[in-house]
Amino acid sequence: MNVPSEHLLYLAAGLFAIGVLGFLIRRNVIVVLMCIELMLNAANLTFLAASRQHSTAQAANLDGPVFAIFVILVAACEAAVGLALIIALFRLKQSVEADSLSEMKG
Amino acid sequence: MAEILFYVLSALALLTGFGVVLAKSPMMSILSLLGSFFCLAVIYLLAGFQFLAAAQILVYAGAILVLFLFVIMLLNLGDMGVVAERSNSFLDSTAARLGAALAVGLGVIGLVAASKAAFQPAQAEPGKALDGLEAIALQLFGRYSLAFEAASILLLATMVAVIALAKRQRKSGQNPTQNGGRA
Amino acid sequence: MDQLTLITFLPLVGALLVLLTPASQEKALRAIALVTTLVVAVLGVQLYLAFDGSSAALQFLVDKAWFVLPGSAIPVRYKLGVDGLSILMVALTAVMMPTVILSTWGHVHKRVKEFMLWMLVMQTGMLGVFVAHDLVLFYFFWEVSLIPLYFIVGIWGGERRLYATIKFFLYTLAGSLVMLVAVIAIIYQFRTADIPTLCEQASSLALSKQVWLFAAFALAFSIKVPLLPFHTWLADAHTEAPTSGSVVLAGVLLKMGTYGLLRFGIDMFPGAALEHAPLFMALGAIGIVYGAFLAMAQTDVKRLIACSSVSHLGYVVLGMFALTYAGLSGSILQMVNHGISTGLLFLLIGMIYERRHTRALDQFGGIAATMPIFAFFLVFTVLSSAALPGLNGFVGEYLILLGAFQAKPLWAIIAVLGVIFGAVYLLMATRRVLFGPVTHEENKHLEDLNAREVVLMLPLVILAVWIGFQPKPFLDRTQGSLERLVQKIEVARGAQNASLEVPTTEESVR
Amino acid sequence: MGGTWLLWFIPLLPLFGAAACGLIHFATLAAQKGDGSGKRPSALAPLVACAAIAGSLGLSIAAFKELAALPADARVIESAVWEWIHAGSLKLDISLVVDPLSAVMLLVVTGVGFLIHVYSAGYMKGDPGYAKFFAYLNLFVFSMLMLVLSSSLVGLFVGWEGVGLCSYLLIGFWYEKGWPAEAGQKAFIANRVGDASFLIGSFILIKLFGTLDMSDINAAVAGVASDPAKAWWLTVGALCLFGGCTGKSAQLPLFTWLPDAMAGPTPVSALIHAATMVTAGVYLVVRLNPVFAADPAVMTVIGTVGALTALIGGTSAIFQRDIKKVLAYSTVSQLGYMFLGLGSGAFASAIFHLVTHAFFKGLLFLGAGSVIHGMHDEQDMHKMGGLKHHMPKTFATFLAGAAALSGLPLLSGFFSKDEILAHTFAHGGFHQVLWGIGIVTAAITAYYTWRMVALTFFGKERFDHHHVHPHESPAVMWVPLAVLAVLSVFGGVLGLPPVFHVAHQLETWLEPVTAPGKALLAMHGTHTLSHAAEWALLGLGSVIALVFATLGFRAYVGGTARDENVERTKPALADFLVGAWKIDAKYYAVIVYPAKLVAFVTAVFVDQFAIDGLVNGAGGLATATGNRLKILVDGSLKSYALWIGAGAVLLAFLWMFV
Repeated sequence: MNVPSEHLLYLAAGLFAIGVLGFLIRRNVIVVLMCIELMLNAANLTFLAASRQHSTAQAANLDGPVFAIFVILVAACEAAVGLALIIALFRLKQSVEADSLSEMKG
Repeated sequence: MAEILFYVLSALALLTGFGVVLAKSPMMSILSLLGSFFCLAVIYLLAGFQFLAAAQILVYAGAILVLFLFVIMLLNLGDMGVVAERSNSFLDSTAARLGAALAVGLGVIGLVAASKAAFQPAQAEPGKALDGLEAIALQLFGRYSLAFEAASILLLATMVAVIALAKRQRKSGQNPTQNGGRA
Repeated sequence: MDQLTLITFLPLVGALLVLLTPASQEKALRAIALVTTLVVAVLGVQLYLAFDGSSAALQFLVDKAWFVLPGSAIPVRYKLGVDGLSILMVALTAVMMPTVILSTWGHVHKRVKEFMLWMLVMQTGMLGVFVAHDLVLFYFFWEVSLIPLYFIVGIWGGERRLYATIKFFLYTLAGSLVMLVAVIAIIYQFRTADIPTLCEQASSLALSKQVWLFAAFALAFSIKVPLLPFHTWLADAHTEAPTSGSVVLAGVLLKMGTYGLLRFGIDMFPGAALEHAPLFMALGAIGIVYGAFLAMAQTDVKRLIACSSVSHLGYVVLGMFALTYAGLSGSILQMVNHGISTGLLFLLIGMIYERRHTRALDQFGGIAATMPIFAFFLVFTVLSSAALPGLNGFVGEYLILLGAFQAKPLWAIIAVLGVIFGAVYLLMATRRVLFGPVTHEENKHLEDLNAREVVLMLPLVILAVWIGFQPKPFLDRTQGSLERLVQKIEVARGAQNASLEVPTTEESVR
Repeated sequence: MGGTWLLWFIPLLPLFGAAACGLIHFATLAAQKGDGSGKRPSALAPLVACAAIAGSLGLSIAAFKELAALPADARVIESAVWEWIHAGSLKLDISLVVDPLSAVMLLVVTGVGFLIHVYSAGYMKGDPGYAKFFAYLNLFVFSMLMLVLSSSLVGLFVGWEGVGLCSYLLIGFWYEKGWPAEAGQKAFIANRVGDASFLIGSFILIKLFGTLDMSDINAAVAGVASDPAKAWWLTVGALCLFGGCTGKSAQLPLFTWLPDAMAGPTPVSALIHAATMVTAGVYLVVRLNPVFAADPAVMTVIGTVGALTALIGGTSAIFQRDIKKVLAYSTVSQLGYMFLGLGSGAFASAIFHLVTHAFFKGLLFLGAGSVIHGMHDEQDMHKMGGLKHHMPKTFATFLAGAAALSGLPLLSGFFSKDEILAHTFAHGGFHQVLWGIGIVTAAITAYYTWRMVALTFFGKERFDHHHVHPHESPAVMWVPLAVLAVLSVFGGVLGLPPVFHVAHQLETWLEPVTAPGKALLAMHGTHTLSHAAEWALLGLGSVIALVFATLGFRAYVGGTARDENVERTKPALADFLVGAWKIDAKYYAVIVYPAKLVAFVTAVFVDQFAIDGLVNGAGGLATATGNRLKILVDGSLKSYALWIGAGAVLLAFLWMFV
């Protein structure tokens, strides 16, 4: 594939913007979590694009993939904890709306 | 050939991404997300990251999204049940405009930043795997061994946390509100 | 393990033990804290005895790589050491803590575990401040020592403890943050965090830059001391703190401020210190008289002593910024003296408070008749605080006043007024507590001091007499470092005079 | 006295005695708590205390003998050095020095001190603080010995403040009554005012001489005084030191504490407030005589203060009813005499008067104490009278003391006082005015002394016979009286005037000490008196003493009518004199109350309102701002994310486009 790395980055930016959009406008916390996953994927794509850019024909740059692996790991943890929290929230409020979480009010 | 496939998949990934945000039912969101992840996996593959592509499918599509699915079914949210009754819209109207503006802003910044980067053409040989399994393994257990171990601790902590959070307190079962609060 | 690491972190080990002991085992908790502090005290005395006062170098030096500041190549090192400016403070901190811990038998009855924990953590912080010779390490210890007192006053304090803690915390935190700015600025300016190196190099900085850094450090430490306009937190914190908290606050924590002024004000920026010495001398001298007047008007004994602290610390600052050998050595000794005398005063007031549950002066009177041993110790302490020759206070005050007189006679003369007013408020309070007829029924059957209370005061009483009669060994410990410091000041003075003379020579050329 | 360490035992013995007595006191308290029979341990205290002083006295005599054996110009014994404060180049070391001056003081302090200790054993018997009393007394003697023996001004200051402390403790000895504690406090603070001045004086001396060793200073004065820039500082320093003397020796303007100090037990008044401590100022001036003599203006100030104090003290004594108050004002007055003499350069005469005054005023105080003891703690002379039959021994000895005080011819007080007056007269100029004041005061002294004798021992018995049964004091009390009486009568032989053609023993003895000061004074002219003039002055002194003594005695031998008459016809005058010219009241109105007001205003308005107000105001401002900004923190997850995102966008824009 001879696509320039910028185009990978364009895609990443687009995905990230969509993730932000969803994060901000959706009320359902589960969807909000999904949007976070989307943003993390955008980040992964950026890492990989950078790694690809810095690889030469002789030596591959492996920092990108390794970071991506860690990101996937963190994403898994985040999803697990996030979903557990959602369950707890649902028990508490009978709702999964983000607006019902306003205990942090100053 | 591969280039065309990339652009098609990119467009698909973005479209399904929008689907995640705009779908009314969480179930549809999940499915859109799944689509988006598949597209990305193929893009990884095209870009030369075979292991990552596999991981994307296995971990994201196979594990994480299934988890989401379970929760949705567990809480019986498939058709927005409870939520739909409470609000007129699945979108938060007050934040929607600002959020949209912000997302557009971020997107523009990302695009501009990427275009300003002025990369050299990629040096890597197209089609050759960049993340050979052995090379990745050497990195993970060599240079990144400490991070790797830390990650295992993180996983353990997550496990404990999730159990603690999701466990139903047996003692005061009569009041679910309190229960949830303590759990 | 090296000596300084041991002495600094032993309290932390004790704290760990306390943490592992169940909260219900109050006796064991107290024993752990006491034994830990006693061992530290022994180590502290050993350190003091092994210290060579004639040398200006850092002794018992520990210097290990720690980490590199991210984004720069500046190394942060784990560097501990003592010199003549800090040895007395280290010894004082080590020796005072067993007394403090022992005094808690009488007044800490709730949440003993946490109390001991905080006390031990605080000791590590305080010792660390005095031995750290890396700026980042110093700042770390500085903050560590700040937090425990917040809890000690906030949990075990008096009625208005919340007001007092918030005021104390915000005030000192504001100072710390100003200091943080200066710490960062100076580290990046010289690309090192090593305090001795900074002390050597900082004086080469242009005076206009020196002044700003000096001002930031001086502000932070002046709040901690506290110097005149920043003193209002002290009275509230002292009044509301439990006895042991007051003792540590007066005995050691305030000394961190004066020590900081000495190390980071004078040693690091001699030029700027010289420039601003008149201001500090004025604030010190006015603080002496002002604090005395405050004390005279108080009706709460503890608040009275807190105000007297303002007065006494005025002496320390006055002597320090006289920038003469006599003034500097007097002010170092006076830091110790103030710790001893004011610590004893707080202990004694705590003991009477435990019996009468009041600190109002008009609730006492004639107690000398019912509590003769208490009366003996109180009169002794008051005399030590009022600088009676033959007791500790005199030596420090005399040297300070002499040093100030050599530098600026006017401020010395104003400060001498403090000698008079000091006697006035101390004797007035003593008379109203101890003498006269017993007017309150409750005061007729007070228990005199028990063996524990006498024993816990003895180390300080002995030190008071010892320093009074034989101050030479104590002063000798500071000799080498002070000679170095005075020489440095003289160099700065020379530079200042030279810069002052330049325009006049130009004029004469014209 | 070969071993120089031995000299240290002169002050240290009483210190050990004090510590022992303190322990005995606490042992007594413990015993009382145990079985109530706590009297036994305290009986040891006087033995220990007296033994300690006796030891000091013995060593002092030995030192004196050794000193006398040395040639006149080498009469100095110095002890091993105690390295006290070393700060850089400044070395404040203390050693003990016995020279002719300190030898005299040593004998007075230990000698009179010993007698008073013995007397106290009887006087304080039965007091609950018996052992404590001796602890304080011994501590006092220690401090006083440090004061007179120290070679260095700072060592002298150790003793100087130490005696002040003991004075404070002993005046407030009966603290349960309240007012003695207040009197002690007043004494300490008045002394502190003087001490502050003393401190400044010592700083000036360090500035000028670089040392506080008094013999070094005395040797260097002449050099410093010839340098005009330094001479000015020397004058200021001398005045500051004299300021210290006015506090300790109860001179104007700080004398008001001494009359109040009579609240202490009578032996204390005798030892501290008559014989020893209050003369410390005189000792200091003589010890540093060149410093004071360097500027004649300083000498004139000293003489004037002395003369005025003598007059104020003397006049204040006239109408006092409290026997101890009479003696207290008399002491103020006599101390004024000593300073009058010092002001004329009569250093030896001042010391001579100091010694005789220690004898006769100590005797009078002890006699008064014996009277008070016998009268069951009655001090008002209007309620005494006719006591000569009841206490003949006290009466006889008291009479000797009174005769000496009033300067009746050939008694000790006569010679010492007339010597001072003669020197003042001879000094000429302004000092002759001072001499006039002195001679008036002499007349007043004779008058009030014999008024006191008449009111106490003669006339009708004005006390209530049902309650008061006057009795003679035990031997332990009257024997010291007798010893002092002998000394008061014959003490004059120490310094017979030149007209008797006998060498003035004390002056010759003190010559090595006073010579430098005299030499400095001689630069401004010497003064001598012809024999004829001297005879005339002696005659005048005798006549005045005899006439006014008779007047005073005759006026009051019949009773108290005279006092009542004055009170009725001239109440303002009586009030003015009894209140010591209202100086003390002025101090309260002008200094004490305003100071308290200032303290209150400082604490409440300046500190709480202004400074703390600013601090809390800053806090309040922050809180108010926070309340305004609180809207932004509405608790909604979305808005937090929005703010974070907005911040990120802003930063990104800044990074990219700026």
